[in-house]
Amino acid sequence: MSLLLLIEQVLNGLQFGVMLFLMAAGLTLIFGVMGLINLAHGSLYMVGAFAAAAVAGFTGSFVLALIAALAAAAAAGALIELLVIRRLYDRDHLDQVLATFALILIFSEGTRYIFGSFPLFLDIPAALSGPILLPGGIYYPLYRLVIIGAGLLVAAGLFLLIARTRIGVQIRAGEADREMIAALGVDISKLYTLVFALGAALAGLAGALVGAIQSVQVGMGEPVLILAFVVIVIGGIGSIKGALVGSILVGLTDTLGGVLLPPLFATFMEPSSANAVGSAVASMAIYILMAGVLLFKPSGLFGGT
Amino acid sequence: MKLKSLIAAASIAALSAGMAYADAHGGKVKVGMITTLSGGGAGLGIDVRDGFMLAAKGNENLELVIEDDQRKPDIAVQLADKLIQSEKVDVLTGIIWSNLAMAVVPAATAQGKFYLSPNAGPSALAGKGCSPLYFNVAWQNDAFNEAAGSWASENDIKKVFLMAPNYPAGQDMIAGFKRTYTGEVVEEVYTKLGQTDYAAEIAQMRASDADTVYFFLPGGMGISFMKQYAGSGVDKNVMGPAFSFDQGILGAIGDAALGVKNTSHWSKDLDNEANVKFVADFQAEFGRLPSLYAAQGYDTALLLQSAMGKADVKDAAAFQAAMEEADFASVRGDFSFAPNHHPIQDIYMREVVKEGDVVTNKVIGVAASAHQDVYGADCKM
Amino acid sequence: MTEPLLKLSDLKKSFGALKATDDVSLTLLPGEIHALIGPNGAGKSTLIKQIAGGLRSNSGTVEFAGRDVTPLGTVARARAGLGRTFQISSLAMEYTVLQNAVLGALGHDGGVMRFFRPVMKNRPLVDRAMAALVRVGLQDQAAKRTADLSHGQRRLLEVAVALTLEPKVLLMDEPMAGLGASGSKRLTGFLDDLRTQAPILLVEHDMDAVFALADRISVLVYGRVIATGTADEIRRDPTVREAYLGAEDAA
Amino acid sequence: MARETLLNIVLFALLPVTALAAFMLDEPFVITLVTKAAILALAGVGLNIALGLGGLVSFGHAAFFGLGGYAMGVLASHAQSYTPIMESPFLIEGTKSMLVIWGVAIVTGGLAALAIGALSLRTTGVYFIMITLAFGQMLYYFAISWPAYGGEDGLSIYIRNEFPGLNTLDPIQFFAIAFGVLAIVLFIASRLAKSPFGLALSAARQNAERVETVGITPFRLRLVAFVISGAITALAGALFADLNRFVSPTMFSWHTSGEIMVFVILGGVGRLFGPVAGAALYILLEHVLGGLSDFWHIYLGLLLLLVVLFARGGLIGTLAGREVAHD
Repeated sequence: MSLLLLIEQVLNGLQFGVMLFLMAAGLTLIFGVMGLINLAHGSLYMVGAFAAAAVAGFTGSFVLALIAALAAAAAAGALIELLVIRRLYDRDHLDQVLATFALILIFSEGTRYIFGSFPLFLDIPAALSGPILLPGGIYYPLYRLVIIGAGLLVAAGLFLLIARTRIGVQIRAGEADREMIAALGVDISKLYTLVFALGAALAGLAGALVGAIQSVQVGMGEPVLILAFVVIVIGGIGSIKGALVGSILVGLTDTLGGVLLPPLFATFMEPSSANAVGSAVASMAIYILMAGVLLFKPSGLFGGT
Repeated sequence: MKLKSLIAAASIAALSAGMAYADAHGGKVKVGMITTLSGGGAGLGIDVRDGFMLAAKGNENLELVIEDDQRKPDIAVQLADKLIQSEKVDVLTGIIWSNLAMAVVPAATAQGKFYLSPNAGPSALAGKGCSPLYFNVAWQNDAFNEAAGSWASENDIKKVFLMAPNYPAGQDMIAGFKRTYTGEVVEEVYTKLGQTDYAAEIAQMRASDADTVYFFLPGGMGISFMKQYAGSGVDKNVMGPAFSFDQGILGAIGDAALGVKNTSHWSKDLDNEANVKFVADFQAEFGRLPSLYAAQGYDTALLLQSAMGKADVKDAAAFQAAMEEADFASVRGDFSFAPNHHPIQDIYMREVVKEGDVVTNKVIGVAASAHQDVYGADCKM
Repeated sequence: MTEPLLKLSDLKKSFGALKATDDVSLTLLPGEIHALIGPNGAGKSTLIKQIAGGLRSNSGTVEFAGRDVTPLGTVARARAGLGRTFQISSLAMEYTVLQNAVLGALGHDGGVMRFFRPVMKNRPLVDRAMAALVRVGLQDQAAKRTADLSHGQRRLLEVAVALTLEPKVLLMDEPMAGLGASGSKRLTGFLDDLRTQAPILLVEHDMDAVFALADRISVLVYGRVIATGTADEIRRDPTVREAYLGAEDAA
Repeated sequence: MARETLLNIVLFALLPVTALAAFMLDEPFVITLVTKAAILALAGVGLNIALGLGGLVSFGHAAFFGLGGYAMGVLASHAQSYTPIMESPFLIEGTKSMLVIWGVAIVTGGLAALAIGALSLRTTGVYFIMITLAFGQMLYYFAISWPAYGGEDGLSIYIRNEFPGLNTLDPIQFFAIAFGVLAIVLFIASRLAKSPFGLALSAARQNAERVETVGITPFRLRLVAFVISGAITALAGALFADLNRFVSPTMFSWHTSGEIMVFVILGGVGRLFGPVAGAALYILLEHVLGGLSDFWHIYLGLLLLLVVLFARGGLIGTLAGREVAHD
């Protein structure tokens, strides 16, 4: 394999990782502040993608579609926080898993009820389509570079938000000690709704950005959700930094594993079965990575003790 | 628009419920349809159902019970048990997916029920596992790919890059293509089932010296790949079996699919009387363009009704003989059954074009005429 | 001279910059009650955890019955005969009082990997558990859910569970807390008898009890033992008076 | 206590009574449904040992369910095609005997649970939930992409496996087998809960520090519980495969793990008969709601949400009131 191709694959892994970060950041934030496992996070991703597709269909504007995705996902997030999620903060993880599993069922079938069973159309804007030539002679899709840029921007924004703003102070206080934050006179339920909506908006943004290059369909959030969980478990639940590192790790492992493992197996097996075995191992690679990390660091790379 | 079509579907469903509970059953045929109506992939099942009901509309001798398998094999098996044991149906049909068919068909035929496949044609059921009671009205899994392979060989396509998900149907499809293709296979890539991002594979395509990419990626996987491929600037030709370029899917891919060649046994622009009527009726009834699944559902009902006119379903041998005649006007043109009860039919090459605002398929030639699968030799019945 | 049953040598534990345990050495002799006193935050509970095995020391050793148990965890130290009661009751709250005591007897027995015979029908176990409850006076509460006990009763149950282990040494972290005057008095009398069975390292705030019971007293301030001696010696020790008891006297 | 016992008896009797009634009325499909409920209840009973007794929220029990299924699939498919599973170093043949298949399923499930548990139990809380999920997913992808036993297509077994003295293809007789297994396992589970092991395991869930202090290692208790739990769920998987005469990777999917968990929760966590109530209710809902609407998952979701939010203790908890301490 040529070096150029390898670099391109690393870029692909990076882009996949950045997209995962948008999902994982919200999940980990919600867990860090409220101690909640939210399986329905993938549904918010789907809501974002469908809202974007619907608005893009009406207006033809990708920018409006993105705004709609953010708004719809944040609204959906705030709504379920108010109706359901806030009753779960004091419950054990089992109840949280089940209640949010129930929300997945409701969201998925509800979306199918509204939008039908066929995938929706959402395309990238003409200005961002096509490849550009990177230094070194790599042609790379512009839109994917934009995703990498947008993701890193969001990451930077999140770090600033948490390090520099009043809300950030409250979030950090909430992570450290939930009783303390109430003592600080912060309206805790408002803060929770806000954080939840923020996490939901990030998921919605990811759904819209990715929906443009993938398929906008019911159930699209579930594979991503599982990957996002793998990410935050690897990174350490509650840690934004862990989510970033974990996303990049998972993105690279998944992409490079799929590319490199089959030829690797071919060096000592006959080609046809090497391909099958290599692909099989590649599809398990990130789970093997996660199990490996947890064996050595049972609370993830950046998790507390 | 989507909402409207849904309401139409709902009203048809209500109609079918009425049909299901129509009284007596003597001399009539009771059909159990197991198909995917909820969850992922429901679009395909809905089309098969709608196509079938369109062709069966008004036939009071045909009683239809519809069940939703949720695309889960275990549910499908239980529904088959229910339809056979409780509803006492004579004929089963409707299954979309190969793996569900493998779960249901052998057991159903073992219990003496006819099964008509409106989609899915796993090789096991065409060869060693064939049955006198099993009729495939769609295609054997390899058919479109074998046709594509010979078309590619004849049309000066020298180097191909092959891609499919890593599961049996995917491996079958690629094997089918390679069976008839005489050029060079540059690379063969198997992706994860359900994969949504193909950046890595597209990079490999860019780096390879293939002139054509041939892929099989059903459902959302194909949509994702085509959108990403179009944005990548890789300008190799793209080919595939029809499943990734069906009407329901083209709407989601949009212009990115334009120019793609795909093989199919049916296209909505096929110029035969039956097809013109079918396309017009379907649009009038449901307000959307029919898909190839709808066409298969429609043909399935036509075949069944042709046999009902000739024999009583209680007389299995006579009914089987009547079915083997395939005496109906298929929307695909000429249609007959090979000895293994799989179709002998023309496979067309289509190209994705834009008609006005609608992205759709147009037939550009015949890829394989009177195509028949290779597994029939193993079928002893 | 008798060998100490429990011997701590130069134990250290720090959390970041905070030295919670700073070079602590002390011994527990057969038949004695050795009280550990000190102001809040002096590191008494941390030290108890280090002795019981729940918290690893940075350095130093813990010897128990002549054997170095420093590398062992809680379970192994418990099995070696180190009984313990907690400052904040640590019991299986859904269980009955008797079940908690049976759990202790079961732990002592070691037959936990038995899967079929109902444990509450195992006469010898239940009898031993009941005997322990009788000794602390909880026999009438045996069928009550532990969650429904008062705080004082839970402290007694802790002691009873520790007794079912037939320990060689008892570590008790504030057993008197929440008992009330009469309860304390009763428990004081009970511990007085208990010392012949197993010596006790007693952390306690109730100074009446400490001075009534302790053969020796160690005073812990900021993680260091500033004095060890008999009750009289400690009372008279000027550093102790200054650092700690002064406040008590004034009160 | 008496109320829950009474309820349990009624619930337990409900299965055979429904099956017999269906037999009299010649409704074989209803028997099949009741059989399915009994088998899924069995899977739930398995999970409940880890979840209810041990407090181990395993989101990966589909792994064991699927392994049990594939134990049946692999053995029976080899017997069906008269090809040995392996010839060297020694010959292993396929089999159509249910009893042998069950044995293999139990051992396979138990060994897998030993390996997965030994690794996963090093973590706690959310990490445990997620690492068990990861192991389930690993097996899922493995099953899909491993071509030898059908991959995504799964394996069809045309004739149900054999049980001495019974015709397993007759729905009512197969129900009797499934119900018999469920009854035996329920009995074992009830003894287990009251055994020394059960006492210590449940104590470790309530307060691990307490258990350590009396000289018992919680890790070992949990690992053994996980192994027993996995073995029972694998047994259920083998029966489920026999019910359908079919196995596929779907049995490994995380939805399956979620569903088994739903049975346990719907019925009541930690209640002996909780999974029985939960599985029966689930099957009932699937067929009542599924008949009413293509979108029945919405109603299932709403119901589940209501149970989690307002009816803690599940169906049995709601009907029987607060759990009384085991005596």
